Amino acid sequence: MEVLTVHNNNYTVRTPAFEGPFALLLELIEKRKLSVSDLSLSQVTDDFIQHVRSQAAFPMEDAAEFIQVAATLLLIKSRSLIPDLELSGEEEQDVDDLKRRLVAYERAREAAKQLGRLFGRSVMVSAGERTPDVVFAPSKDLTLQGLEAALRSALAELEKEEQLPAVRVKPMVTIEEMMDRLLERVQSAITMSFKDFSGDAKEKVEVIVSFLALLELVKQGAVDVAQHETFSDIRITNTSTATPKYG
Amino acid sequence: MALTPPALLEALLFASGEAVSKKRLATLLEVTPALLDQAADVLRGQLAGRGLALIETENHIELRTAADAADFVKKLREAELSRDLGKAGLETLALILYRGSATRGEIDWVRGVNSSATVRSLLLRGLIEKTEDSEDKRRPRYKPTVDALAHLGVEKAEELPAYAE
Amino acid sequence: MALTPPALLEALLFASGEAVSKKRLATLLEVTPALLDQAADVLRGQLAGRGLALIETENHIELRTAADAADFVKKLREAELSRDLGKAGLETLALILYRGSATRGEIDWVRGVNSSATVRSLLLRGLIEKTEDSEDKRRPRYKPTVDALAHLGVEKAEELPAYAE
Repeated sequence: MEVLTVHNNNYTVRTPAFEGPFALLLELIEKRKLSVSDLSLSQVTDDFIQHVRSQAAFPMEDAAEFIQVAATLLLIKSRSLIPDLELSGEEEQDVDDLKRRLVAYERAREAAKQLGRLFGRSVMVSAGERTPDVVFAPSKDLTLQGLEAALRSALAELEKEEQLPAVRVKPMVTIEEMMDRLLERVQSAITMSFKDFSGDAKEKVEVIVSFLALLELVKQGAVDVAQHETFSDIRITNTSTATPKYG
Repeated sequence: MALTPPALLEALLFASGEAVSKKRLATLLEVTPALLDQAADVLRGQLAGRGLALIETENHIELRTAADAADFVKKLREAELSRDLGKAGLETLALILYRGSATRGEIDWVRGVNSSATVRSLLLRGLIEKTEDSEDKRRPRYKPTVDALAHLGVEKAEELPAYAE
Repeated sequence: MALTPPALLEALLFASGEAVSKKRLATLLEVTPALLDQAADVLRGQLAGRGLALIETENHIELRTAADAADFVKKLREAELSRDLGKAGLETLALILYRGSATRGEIDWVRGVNSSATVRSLLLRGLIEKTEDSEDKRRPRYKPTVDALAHLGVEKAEELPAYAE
């Protein structure tokens, strides 16, 4: 699908490599010859975020979807790195939801491939048009009032249709807060876990430090992405970047 | 699965909707005139007791509804003509009336759905008629018929209430 | 000679030239919905190996040319050649076909992107239609049309490959 992005008053048509977050995620998982699971999802988290960050400009709506998926991936990865991190009921549901959606999308994508092979190949056509014998036949409901009402409702419907996207973006107001919260949570969970570190502590600390740095990058990335289109309902606040403290 | 010549003949006649010359049919089916006659005979036999019938003149063949189904087909036509226009019909007619004329594409765009069946029914009922688009002759424009305007009690589309949109 | 219900059904479908609702057909033929389904099944059997086929969705039936006649029919009706749907269109159509129906919310949930433009383009092409959701009337449900099946060359959604969820 082509996406039209407005940038510096110039229109540029760009074809993104992935139409949505699920297409990207599945591709990353399949590249590693894995199937959808907590393990595979936490393994592709870094790559996914890299991809999201490397996209120069998103239409706002797509960005919102990508970031939401990124946040859930980070939850999964956090849990795999920090056993003490207990997810809330809502977070558990986000994780569960993401997995179910991915599996459903995988199936839809496969079905689409099969339909693509069939579509238009052997079209079954309708009966040929005969020159019709026109008989003037108005109906009971054919009145000026009826016509006016029908026109009004058609135009109202059209207007509603055109306004839909703006309405849908609203829930994304809290993306940034979400990232902040996640960062805080992971930090505190790590402080707890340090006590338990044994021989291979050094290695583990390195993993976690880079992970926290990644979280921070994503947080900045989210703000960065959100600023590309300012007409939407998204509130953009520039955070004073809170550097995570370790130990 | 490869279809037999009689089956292919049936499909072609159905898709055409009118009488087709035997010469053209033979060309389309890539058979000799003799084989075409043979296929037509087989098809006629298959259609016995069915809802369709083959009408054959010296040079043309046509697929029609069977004569024995005439009463039901008449009922269908009457039902088609006496039905309410409904939301789809009223919307489409209103758009054509208020714009003076409209193409299928314009109607579809405003309604957000494919309007071919609705336009067809309005045509059959003599409420709209096809005219040539001045810009693109292959694309018909639809305008209200004089009968439709008379029925609504307006002499010109401009007299319609709320004519300004 | 009195025709059988399957033959009358065939005549009506041919005369109508478009998708007809099963409810209307039952009324026209003066039979119960169960008998109509039975007549449709018999007709489908009679059409096997012939040039015509019966396409059936949840609520509509239409008589069309058989998929196997497509190569020959194409010569007559070039206009039927269809543009490709694209990945987004195919995914969305697949969801609607394999589930029988879907709401915008359900489609977005699976695809992870806003599908409003894709749904609108499928509506404009007449491959899906809006119907009322029985639970929430303000939320439309989208269903596949006869034309969607016709473009895929199948008589029923169940015939699509890997139809199972």
